[in-house]
Amino acid sequence: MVTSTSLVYLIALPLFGAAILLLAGRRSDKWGHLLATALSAGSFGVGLYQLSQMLSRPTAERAITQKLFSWIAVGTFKVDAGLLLDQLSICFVLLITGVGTLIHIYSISYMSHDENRRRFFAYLNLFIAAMLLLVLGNSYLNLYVGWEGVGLASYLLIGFWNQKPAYATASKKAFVMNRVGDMGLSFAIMISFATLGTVSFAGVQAASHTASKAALTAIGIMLLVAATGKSAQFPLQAWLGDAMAGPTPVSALIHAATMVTAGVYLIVRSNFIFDAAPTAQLLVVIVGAITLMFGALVGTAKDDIKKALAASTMSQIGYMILGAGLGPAGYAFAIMHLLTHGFFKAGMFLGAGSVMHGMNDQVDMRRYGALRKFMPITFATFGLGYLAIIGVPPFAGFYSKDAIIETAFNAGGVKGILLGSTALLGAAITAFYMTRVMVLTFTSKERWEDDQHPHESPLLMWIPMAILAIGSVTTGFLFTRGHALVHWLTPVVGERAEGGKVLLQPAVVSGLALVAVIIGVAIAVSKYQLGKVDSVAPQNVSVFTRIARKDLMQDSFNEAVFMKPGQALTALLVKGDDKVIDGAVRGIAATALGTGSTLRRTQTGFARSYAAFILIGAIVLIAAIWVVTQ
Amino acid sequence: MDFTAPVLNYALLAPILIVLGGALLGVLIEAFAPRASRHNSQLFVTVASLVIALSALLRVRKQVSVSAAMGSITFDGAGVLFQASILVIAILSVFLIADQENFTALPAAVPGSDEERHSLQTDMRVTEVYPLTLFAVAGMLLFPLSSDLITLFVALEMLSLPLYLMAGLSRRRRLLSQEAALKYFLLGAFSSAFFLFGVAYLYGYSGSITFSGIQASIVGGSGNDVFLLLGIAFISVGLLFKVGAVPFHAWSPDVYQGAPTAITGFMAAATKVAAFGAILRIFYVAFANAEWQWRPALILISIVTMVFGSVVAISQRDVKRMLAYSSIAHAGFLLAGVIALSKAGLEASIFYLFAYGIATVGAFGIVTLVRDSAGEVTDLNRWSGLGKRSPVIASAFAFFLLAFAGIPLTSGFIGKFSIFSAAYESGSTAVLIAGVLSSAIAAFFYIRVIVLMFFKDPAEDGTSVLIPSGLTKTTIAITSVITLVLGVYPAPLINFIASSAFFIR
Amino acid sequence: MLTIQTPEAVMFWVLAPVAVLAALGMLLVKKAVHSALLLAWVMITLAIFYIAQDALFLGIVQIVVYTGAVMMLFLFILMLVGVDASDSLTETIPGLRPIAITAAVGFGGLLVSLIGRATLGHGAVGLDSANGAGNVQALAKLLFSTYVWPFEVVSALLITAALGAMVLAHHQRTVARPTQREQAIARFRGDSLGSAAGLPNPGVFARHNAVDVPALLPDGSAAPNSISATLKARGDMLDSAQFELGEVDNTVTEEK
Amino acid sequence: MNPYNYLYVAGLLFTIGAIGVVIRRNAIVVFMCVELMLNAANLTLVTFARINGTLDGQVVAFFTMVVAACEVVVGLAIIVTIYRSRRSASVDDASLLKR
Repeated sequence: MVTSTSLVYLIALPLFGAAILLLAGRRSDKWGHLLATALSAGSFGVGLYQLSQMLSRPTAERAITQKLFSWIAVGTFKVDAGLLLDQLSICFVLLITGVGTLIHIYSISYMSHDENRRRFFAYLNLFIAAMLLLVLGNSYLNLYVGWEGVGLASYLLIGFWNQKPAYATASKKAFVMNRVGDMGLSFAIMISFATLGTVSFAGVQAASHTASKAALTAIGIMLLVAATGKSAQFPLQAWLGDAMAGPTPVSALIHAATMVTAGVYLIVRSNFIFDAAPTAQLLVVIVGAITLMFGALVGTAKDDIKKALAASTMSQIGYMILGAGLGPAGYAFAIMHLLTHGFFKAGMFLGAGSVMHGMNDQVDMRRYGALRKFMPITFATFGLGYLAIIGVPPFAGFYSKDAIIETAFNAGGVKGILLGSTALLGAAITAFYMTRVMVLTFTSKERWEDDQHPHESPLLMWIPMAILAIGSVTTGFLFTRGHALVHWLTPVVGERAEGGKVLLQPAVVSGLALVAVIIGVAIAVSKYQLGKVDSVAPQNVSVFTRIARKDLMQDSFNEAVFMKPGQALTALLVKGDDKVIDGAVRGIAATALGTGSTLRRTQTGFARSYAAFILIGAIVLIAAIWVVTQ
Repeated sequence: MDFTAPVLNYALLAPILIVLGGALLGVLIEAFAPRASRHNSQLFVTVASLVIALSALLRVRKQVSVSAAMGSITFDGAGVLFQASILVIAILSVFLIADQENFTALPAAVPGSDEERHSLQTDMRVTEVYPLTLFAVAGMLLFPLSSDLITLFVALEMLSLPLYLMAGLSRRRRLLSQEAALKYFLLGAFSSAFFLFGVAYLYGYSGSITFSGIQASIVGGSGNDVFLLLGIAFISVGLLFKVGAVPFHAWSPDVYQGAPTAITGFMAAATKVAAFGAILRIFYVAFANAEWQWRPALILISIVTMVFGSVVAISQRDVKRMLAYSSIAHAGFLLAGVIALSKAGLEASIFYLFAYGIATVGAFGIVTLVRDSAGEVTDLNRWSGLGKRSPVIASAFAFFLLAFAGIPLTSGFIGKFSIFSAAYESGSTAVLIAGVLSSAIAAFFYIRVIVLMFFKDPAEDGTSVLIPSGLTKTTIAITSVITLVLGVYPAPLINFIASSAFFIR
Repeated sequence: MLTIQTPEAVMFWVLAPVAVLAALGMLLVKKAVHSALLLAWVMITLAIFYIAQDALFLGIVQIVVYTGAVMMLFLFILMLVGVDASDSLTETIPGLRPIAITAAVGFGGLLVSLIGRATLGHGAVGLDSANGAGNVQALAKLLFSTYVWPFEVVSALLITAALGAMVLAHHQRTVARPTQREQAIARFRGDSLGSAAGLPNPGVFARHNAVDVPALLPDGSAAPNSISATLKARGDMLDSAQFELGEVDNTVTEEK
Repeated sequence: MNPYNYLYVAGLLFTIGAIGVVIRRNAIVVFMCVELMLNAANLTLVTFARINGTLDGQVVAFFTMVVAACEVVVGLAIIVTIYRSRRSASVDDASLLKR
């Protein structure tokens, strides 16, 4: 494998920025944001340079490594702090630094009134560095460092506006749920170390051919737990909605484009484990399928624009996880959807930020409406992202999502049909709720109060949105030309099995998907564009009466056939989300706290009762030793 | 009657003797030097003797001997590592102890009396803490090297008695401090009675009080093992008391809270190293062949200790008590290294002890700085918003907490990882699971404090951070740097430990 | 091989129950001083046991050091704290006593039953050969050769103990004791010359010569110093104003 | 008679000492109970010395006496200090540190 000495700069640049901004303190208030943006862009530049270098080498030599130093050496166990840049990580590097830089630029303007803007940029740079470490580490242990690092940066950023207690609670909740996932990762690392004797990707890959299936399954399941925590997948999904408390650029960068996709990265990176452990792989698929439906249904019920987008993110990552769980056939598509999603979802979040910027931080979509007229650029960029996410050809989402749906259908047997139909249904619901967002925000009637003065965002904010919108339009097309991305990733994720039985031809799937999208859009348009929306006084203009009546009929029909059960299910899921999962988290915390308080009572303060503990302890010790001696 | 004169290898005993010499010099200074010059000369003598002892130790670090003191101590690689860790921690702690604000001016004065007020006004100080610290350090240096039960017992008392005394010398809240001393003393004496009873049974079992003699009896014993099990159980009570393992832990929160903070830091860090050094030696050398007898009991205690410490720490409202419970949890983690009973376990334990000790001294050093007009503020609620007022101090504290939690890029992560791996390798899956679970629980309360410091508004009751004195600043800076370096680039230390971590018999 | 002679057995069966009873009594008596005396008795019994078991030196040390010095120290402290104080034996921590008794019974039972099960690979050897040259000589040989290191280290422990006692008990003067010269100056340069001639005796210049009535100073004012501090503290001091002459100002000026 | 009988006595004395530490409230009496435990350990040591035919046990017992003397000095100093502050030598009164 080719070694390099320049990989470290990818990480060093943003890390340096974070250090400077934090250490220099208020002195760097004036120029801190510029430095941070420049360093992030510099890192992107290094990434581009690495890509060009990589392209110039033959396929077999594209992956390069850099050993930084020998990190741990306990007995025979050696872990180097080393970096690995291959075809998979370069995709992430460019996504992270590219989108990251755009969001830096956007934040310069978005955060310009915040007195702690410098600190915000320091955290952003810290996040970029940690995320790069996550995708560049050459072993699970190095990945773990980045994994914890992005966690830390994410808590700092979610809790950035910590004036409100709810925000601190949100970051705490995110912490607890992520902690469960982190435990999964640390278990996976330790099991891997104990059974395979190594934790580097190359070592585990080599050992996975000989290792027992049980051990690999255990590692796989633990990795999946880790992925569900970080990527907000069922059943650890609840934190993502609350994480929207953070500033909107953070939501765009961390909770849409990069950090939450780390779980997908982890699974694709560990393809050799999942390929050898079908049980774990099946679990991955199930988690993906459940989450994509779950997120989509939750998305239909949210009125908060950011929470609706967050639910959508959850659902889209469900697609990716589903793709990653389909084995070599799906890894590349999972990554492709991840990349396209990075563009359109980040763009939409920035759009949402722009809307909030124009609407005095109002987040309730029921208080929007007709913003198209006031924010044409935001409307355009958001609209392009919208077309991409619902999968209208030739926008990016069409290519990537259809590929996953198609692969799901062709997974074979009942499993394939089930997964395919779920994915298809998910696509319809996606179309519905995204149209709802679009309509409520931009095209329906004005529902905001008189003191709102919607206005377009400044240049620095809309340029990143525009660039991301261009990405939403073009990337899908680019990635699929001549199966470019699939071929690109093949050395990492393995060859697709050719010649399997094909259930549905690509054209059929595309057709079905389009029908699903059209149904979803139609329902949403009829209900929200043409129908009444709460908090708006009904306007009894006679010309529209008939149409309104017709709508009413359709509504009744919808309600009876689709909406009622749907609403009930949605309500149930949302309730489950809030009460059960939330309750579980709170329950765990409360139990720990309660147990702690109860046990604390043993600390009576009386030296004599402490002596009694010692006496009883001695008895237990004697008895325990005696029992085994017998 | 023939009598052969004993031979002592003074080069190998030099570290202990130098520290004891420094202590005696300190006593003489107390007796003869004028009061005004005592503090500075004591500080100088203390630091100098510790540094000289460390260099004397490093000079002989490659030597190995079982007969350095007629078989009473064993000088080997692991012993050198323990002694070096203790000396480094002691030097850093002395810098904290040098801050006058920690200690009462006149211990004999009744709290609240005129005499106390006068003594505070006249700027008196208890300079006796320096020789006491040195005596304790000498006992700690001896403890992990002892290879017979008498020396072990004498060393145990030698490190304990000064600590009992120093626990009662706090400047503020003296009633609490004296109470801590009383509790520590009574329970310590109680547990050392158990220890001695164990010594008696081990002697009865093997007819010898040297570790090698006991080991030989276990291998070739002809009777049954009842006296052995009694001996192991009772000795373990004494040793586990010192490290604060459940259910012998109850003293530690109270004593940690009541004692002067600098002493708490010293005690928490250095005593753990010394006591675990002794535990490791006795279990690895004397009891290794009776492994199947004591291991299940120790696994039980280890798991209970780590879970108990982590869970109870959550509900603590006092920073010193929280650190006490955290140290209980860490005792449980460290017992995993004893259970491993392998070279990897020994190496991991030594690394963990050093890393934990350093971070502990640093954390308590920061606790001494957070004050209001009435002295240190240990109520966690009043630490809220500290990050806004003193970002550097709060960040350093947060960093130590992350190290305790075992977050990557801190020394704690490497320590936890290697110790749990060693335990798992030796077949203790339960310890691994309990360990990872309880470190996840533990992370909760560490992060809670971080959230409190950075994400809450400052309390409006005048809690402020003192501008640290030069020495305290040095300690905090050095401990932070070591904690960071050991997390990022621990390989040199790990290699050094690997090359010299062994016990000879 | 060791055989135990009848006299030792008789001694054991007489003294051992008494020792255990005395120890139990130590738990049950109310007064700490009685506990101390019972403990001293247990220790003396143990000394006899030591001597019976060929540990002559230890037996003597037990009496001289333990019973003689350590127990006396205990008694001394008891005197300091109040020898008459008797403890209430009612338990105040709920649930502790049943737990303690159960634990103790369990502990004792476990211990005794385990000792009963123990076997060593050999019978009791006896110390006849080890003590061949005399118990003291043999001990000394061990102490000054094999165990010379702990023996030396124990000296550090003794110093620690002495230093510790000093730290906690020694009252350093916070203000220098006034010299005679300073006292004299204070008397003559003070606010008044009232006490220049030394402290007045009670009853002088008074119309009443009881010890609880302050003397009057030459200027007619009352001299509180003339009353014993004890009487003053008890409040048994009469106001000399009630015996005043009328034309002189003799209001009592409280001195601090 | 079997020399093990001494071990039983020692065991009983140790137990009595241990329970005394738990149930007595006067710090001085508690401390005396600890001394009783140390004495019981010494008796065990002396008995084992006789059973094993070596003098090491007696040496340990001798050291114990010295160490115990040191402990007594320190312990009583602490107890007296507490007594002077609180006018009470009860271990229960010293229970402000808790939870």
